[in-house]
Amino acid sequence: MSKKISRRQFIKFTAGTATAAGVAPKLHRMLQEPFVHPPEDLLPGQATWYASTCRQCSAGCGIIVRVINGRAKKIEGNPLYPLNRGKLCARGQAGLQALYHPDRLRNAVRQTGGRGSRQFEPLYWDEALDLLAEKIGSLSDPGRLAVLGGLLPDHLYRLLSLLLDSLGSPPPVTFDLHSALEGRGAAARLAQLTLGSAELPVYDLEGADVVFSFGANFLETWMSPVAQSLAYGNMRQGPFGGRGFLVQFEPRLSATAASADRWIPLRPGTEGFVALALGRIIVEERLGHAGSHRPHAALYQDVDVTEMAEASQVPIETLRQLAQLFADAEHPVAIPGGSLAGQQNGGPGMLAVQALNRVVAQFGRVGGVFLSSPGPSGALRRTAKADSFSSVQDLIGRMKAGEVDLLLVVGANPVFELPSAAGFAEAIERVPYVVCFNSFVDETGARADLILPDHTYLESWGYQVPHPGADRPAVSSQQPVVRPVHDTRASADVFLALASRLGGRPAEVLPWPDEVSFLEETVRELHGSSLGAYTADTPAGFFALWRQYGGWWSEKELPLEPEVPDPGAQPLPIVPPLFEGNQQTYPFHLYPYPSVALSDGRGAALPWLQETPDPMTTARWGTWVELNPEAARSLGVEDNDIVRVISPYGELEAPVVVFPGIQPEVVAIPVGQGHTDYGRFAQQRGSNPMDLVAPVVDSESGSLAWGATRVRLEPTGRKQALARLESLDGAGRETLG
Amino acid sequence: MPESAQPRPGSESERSELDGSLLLVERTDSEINQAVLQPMLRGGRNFWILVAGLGAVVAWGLYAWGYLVTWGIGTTGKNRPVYWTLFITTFVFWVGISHAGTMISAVLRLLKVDWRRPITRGAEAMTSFALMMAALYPLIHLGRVWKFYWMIPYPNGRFMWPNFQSPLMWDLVAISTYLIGSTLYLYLALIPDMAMARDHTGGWRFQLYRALALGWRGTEAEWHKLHRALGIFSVAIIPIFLSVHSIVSWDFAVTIQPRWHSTIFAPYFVVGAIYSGLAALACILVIVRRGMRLGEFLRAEHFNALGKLVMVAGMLWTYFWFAGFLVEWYGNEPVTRELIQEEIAGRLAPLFYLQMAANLIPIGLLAFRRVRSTPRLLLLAGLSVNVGMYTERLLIVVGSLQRNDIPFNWGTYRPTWVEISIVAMTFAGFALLYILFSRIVPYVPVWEIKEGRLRYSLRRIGRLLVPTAAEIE
Amino acid sequence: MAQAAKPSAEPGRRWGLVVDLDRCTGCQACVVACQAENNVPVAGEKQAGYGRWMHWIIIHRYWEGEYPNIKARFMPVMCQQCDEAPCEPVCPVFATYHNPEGLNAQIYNRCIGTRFCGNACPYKVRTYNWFRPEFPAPLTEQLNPDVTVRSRGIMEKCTFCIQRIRRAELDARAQGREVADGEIQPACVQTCPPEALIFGDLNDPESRVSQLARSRRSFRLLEELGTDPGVIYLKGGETNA
Amino acid sequence: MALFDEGTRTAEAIDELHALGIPADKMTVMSGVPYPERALGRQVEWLRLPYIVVAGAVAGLVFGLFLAVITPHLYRLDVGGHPTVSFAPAAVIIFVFTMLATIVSTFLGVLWEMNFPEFGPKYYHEEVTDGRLAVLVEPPDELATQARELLEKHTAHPVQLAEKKPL
Repeated sequence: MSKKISRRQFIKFTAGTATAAGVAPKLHRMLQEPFVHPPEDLLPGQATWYASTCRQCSAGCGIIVRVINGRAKKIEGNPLYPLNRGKLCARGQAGLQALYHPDRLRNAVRQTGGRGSRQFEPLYWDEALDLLAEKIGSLSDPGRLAVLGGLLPDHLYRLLSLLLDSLGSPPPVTFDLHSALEGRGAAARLAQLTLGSAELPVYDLEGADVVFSFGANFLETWMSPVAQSLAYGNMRQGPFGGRGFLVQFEPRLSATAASADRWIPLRPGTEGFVALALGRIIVEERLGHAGSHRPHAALYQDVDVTEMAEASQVPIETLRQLAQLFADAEHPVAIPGGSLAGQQNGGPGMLAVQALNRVVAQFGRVGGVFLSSPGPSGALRRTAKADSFSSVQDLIGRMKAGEVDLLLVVGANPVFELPSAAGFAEAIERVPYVVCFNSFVDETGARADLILPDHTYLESWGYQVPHPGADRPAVSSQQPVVRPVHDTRASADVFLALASRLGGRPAEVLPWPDEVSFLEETVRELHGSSLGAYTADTPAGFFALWRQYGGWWSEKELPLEPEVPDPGAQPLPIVPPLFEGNQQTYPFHLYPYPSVALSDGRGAALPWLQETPDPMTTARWGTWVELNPEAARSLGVEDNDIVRVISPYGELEAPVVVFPGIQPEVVAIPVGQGHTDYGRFAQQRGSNPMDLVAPVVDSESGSLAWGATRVRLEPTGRKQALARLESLDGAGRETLG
Repeated sequence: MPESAQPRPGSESERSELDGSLLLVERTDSEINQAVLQPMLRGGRNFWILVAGLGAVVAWGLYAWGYLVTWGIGTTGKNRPVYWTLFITTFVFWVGISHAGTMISAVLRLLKVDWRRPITRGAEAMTSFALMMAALYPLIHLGRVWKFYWMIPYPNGRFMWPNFQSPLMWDLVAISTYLIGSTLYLYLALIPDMAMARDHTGGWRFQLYRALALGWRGTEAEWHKLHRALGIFSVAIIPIFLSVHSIVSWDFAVTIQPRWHSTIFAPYFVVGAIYSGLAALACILVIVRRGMRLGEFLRAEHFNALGKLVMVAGMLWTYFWFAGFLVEWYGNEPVTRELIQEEIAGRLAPLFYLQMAANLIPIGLLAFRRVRSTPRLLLLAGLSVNVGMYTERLLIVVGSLQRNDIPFNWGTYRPTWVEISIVAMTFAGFALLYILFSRIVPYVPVWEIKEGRLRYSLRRIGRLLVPTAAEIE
Repeated sequence: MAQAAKPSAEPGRRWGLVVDLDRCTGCQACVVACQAENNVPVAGEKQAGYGRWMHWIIIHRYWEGEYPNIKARFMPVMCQQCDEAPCEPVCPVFATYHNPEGLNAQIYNRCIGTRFCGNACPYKVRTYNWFRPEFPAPLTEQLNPDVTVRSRGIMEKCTFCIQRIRRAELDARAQGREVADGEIQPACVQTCPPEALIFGDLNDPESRVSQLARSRRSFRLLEELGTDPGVIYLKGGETNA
Repeated sequence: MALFDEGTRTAEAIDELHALGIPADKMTVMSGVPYPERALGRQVEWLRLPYIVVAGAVAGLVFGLFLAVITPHLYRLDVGGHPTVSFAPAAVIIFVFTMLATIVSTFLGVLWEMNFPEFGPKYYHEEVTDGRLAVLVEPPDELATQARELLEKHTAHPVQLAEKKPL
């Protein structure tokens, strides 16, 4: 390298002159690696890359993991996988720290000092399995066994369902806050209603030239953020030329709204009204070029634009402009997002947004709404679906009534994630025996009798069908990239072992010795498919390739046009939002939102994510309350003043962030902090807005209406400096004008 | 020696006010020796209490330094973007203080100003000790102090060489040079007094003075050579003294940090250094005079003259400050404007007004002879100047760094106990060194006093006619 | 400009990074990717809140206007790899210097921690190890062996993932070919979901970065200071056309 | 050796000793105060000090040049688009090293000229630092008595045979 040459020149040059002066380095020293070399010039060893699947959220991106000397060093997106094409978000990158977290459970433990004592005693796995088998065996009635799952890997969900079915127990109930906040359940129901399939649709951002996003923070946490970001990038400076126009409708200016060309602030729960008004204007004024609007006239017959504008506080003029913009576009698309689903009128609201796509006839068209091709169907398609909050409430009711004797919590943290007013923490006290399968002692684990820690996803097997999917059929594979770091055990293996221990019907239904053989059998159905990007002669060969590639997918794009059921001439419902709490006593709307870094709180254990600034407030390591400057002024508070936020269901304290991008009646609090357990980086940090949320649901889909609570604020007079990246003195200016 | 005592020191006008001036003239050389030596030998209880107190502060500061080295620079209040704080501020302050010694002994020696005689040694000692304290800071503020020798250019197996383009390298060599130069200067002028002390003491002191006197006998040839050497020193050390603070100022001025990137910084810093150094010297003289009862050597005339110098330096400082400020204000560049706004009406305002008041009021006060020649008032004025100049450096170093071109990256600095302890350590360390020095080394340069007196006393020396004392060198 | 004195005496490369602000969504993926790739320590709440976070790349967020007509914009800022880097000449021990590929290199084991470079940098993208970085076991296993873990008292900053550049160069040389455009991807570029970051050789007129650098939208941060950064921003809100 | 109280009489005594024929290099005058050159009627010695100083300064200049101009090429690393060596930084370094060498050579030069340090026994009297002037005469034997008388005439103190004292 050039430096070496210059060093040699140096020797020649100095031989005569400088040696005499005693300044030349001695020649024998030349063998030493001089300190002028940056250490980055030295590259030790070769790395191995393993393909697998990210499980930090439900999107299911393909990843490749860099492994050196048996240690995972870095997670990157799988460049071949059609969903995320080599890209990965912050949470996906940080998965490494879940693997190597210092506070992970290292073995199976039993809580000895009573629940909540956090005194644990290690247990051999055999003992633990015997104990569990005995608990199941001694149930008076298999119906008294309940399983609550979180974001379950598809194969585990299937195994669990089979096991519970064979035992005669009710099927697993699943709930995770992330899915609730993005309105997964409501979206599935909307898809069923409007697209004729419960598959989550793909909104073709890349092909769209005007995107109206109603509360979908699709660049942060909503659905499949990496795939959507990729599409967004191409929409902006796309390969097709032109630059798409993005309008974001939501009460708080999210990072997605920051990337949008226009942010339309509105009152919570009125997104649907805006969509209705836009539709009415388009239909009434015969805007655009999508053909006749006559079939849609009936949809909007009851809509009064002025009323809608008043309710949402979006000026009519703005609505007109936007309607024009949307209707005139070549490829407009409207996205019903998560903040709609978090209202008691979520269903009608989302319906109103989806109707806009119908009005401009964008189903199955470029820049419109698609479904992913299912590819080979069968066992693989039987994926885990998030259950509605109502079914969780049913479970809580059963637990409270003493109808549950044994509760298994698999990959979920309901004590933290459910609104505390839903009463899960009280209900769990009524269950005689609780078994938890999480790899950390989290809030639910602290209330369990037995914890059988699962592997982290980097140590375990599985597969995932992404939903919403990519532009083609795809299934990603998951395989261990390192040997398990601790004496943990895959929950799937635990259930298989349990089945064989229980004998009888469970053992018949679950005959596999371990999860790998179960997977091999499941994956075999893809082997014969003609769509695949690779072929193999034998099932074993296919299984090897499947692991190497990180999954299976079709070679070419296969966008699927939805078969839209005829809506009939039924007018769209106009349902005003309902809020818990009296407007006089509780003047503000509470708007909890998933943190970009911590999502619903599962990222809070990872120091990288804790240190990652929130894109909008640049705060981290804490919880804050976002207030419009006007609201802050009227309350007499400023940045870093601690306020007490009180809802009819609870209260919390957190410092204020004066946030110019929020509707003045709205108080936004990020979800994710407020852990009492869950490792050293998460616990005793910030507060959990779910303590404030009313346990109410969207009447149609039964999903949690997390945005339907009113609160009031009280200044406490105390201060707490938030760890912000930004200098508050700089006041958000780019330059000093 | 009554016959040698005819003319009186000082000009006619001033003499009338001088108390004790006659005393000195009537003293014999031997009495002068004793007057200087006796206070050195008195070690009262208060003295030892003072030494113990200062020693304790130094020890605490050393502990803080150890803590800093053990845990890292994070134990100070520095952050991004305020990478330099109290350490560099105090560094600049001490380097500034060190400028008075050279000013007094070299510049005034060259200008043949006679009132400098009794205070030269005190001033030179101040230079050396202040520089020693200053020289600690580049070490203290290093993130890896144990690697400081990597800045020294010597052939090594690491194949490393320092970057002579870095102002820190200039700092290193200039401060070493100044420290070496001023210490040698101090010592050279000390040799005859060491011989004097040798001749009048016993025990360990005798051994010490004997070693330091190097065998001085006071032969004509020795005096002659000493004079020549001191002459050369005086000439040579003045450019060094000018360069040192210029280089310190370039530590700041070479960056493109707004308010640092200024061409006036070098002379501005030099003048500021002289201002604070002379003021500090005045304070120290007042204190030492009282503490060591040297009233008959350090008299009102000296304070008066020193006070005038301080006043002139203060006026110059004001001029340079204004010249810099005006241009910055006029330029109206965004960050500079923001910083000036911060100073005038923002969060830095208390410091800014403290700086201005503490620097400007003494100038006005020192215009009165009464203030100049009353030790207590002079002390007050001198202290005020030093508070002002410290604040000035604080504003330059910390104040400017808190703002930069990108408002997103601004920052605020809060000092920690570690920094404050270490800063206190150097103040205590300086005082301690100075006190010990004054007990070991004749604080008043006896031979220079005698020389001065001789010059005044002899109209005809040998065969030579000497017209006026002031012209002799 | 001291053009003749440029280190790239050999007709070398000049690595450059293009940041398309129109694509950037502020999602922080690059921030974590960089932290993972370069063993950047976590500062913790107290230190991070006091301006002592260690990220080599941060995303600035700027506000424009007032509610309801308010806009926020993101700007990822990392070491700008200036050609006329103000941070370089001030270092007394050459811990930061200009390498032949136009990179502003930081040699950690030479650094003695004067923090002068930090003061000289107008972008304030250099971070300092205020304390000894802590990786409670077994988090040490996550450390990238290609990158040093810096001790306390040392300045560090974005290197354009020089270890990845070297890796690609070595691979290319082993295969007897030139490094292809787009083959080298620093961790941030690799992961950026909306593909807002593009890396390549600015001296190669055909490379994607130099094409984008010539775009109408391109500008450099604090251009008026004359530091000649190797990071080129593309303005948001408009098309290239 | 004779001790005098003040300069005028000393000068007279020295003049007379000269007249007596005692060469200047056989007389040494010691005083606690520097007397102006020639004040005691003696010749001024020629000094090498200025040459030493100039030599030192030149050496410093050369060393500074070497450090500032040559070594950067030897250990070449480029910084900030600056040339490897440029005038301004080099000037600072060269200047400071020149001054350093000047100072140090002055100090060492003067010590060398004075033959310091020299701790051995020498002719000396402690009252010199108390203001007396000592005249040490090493007369040739034939002039010894005359010199002694001459000295006794001028001084109030007894003329002694000089003793060597360890200094």
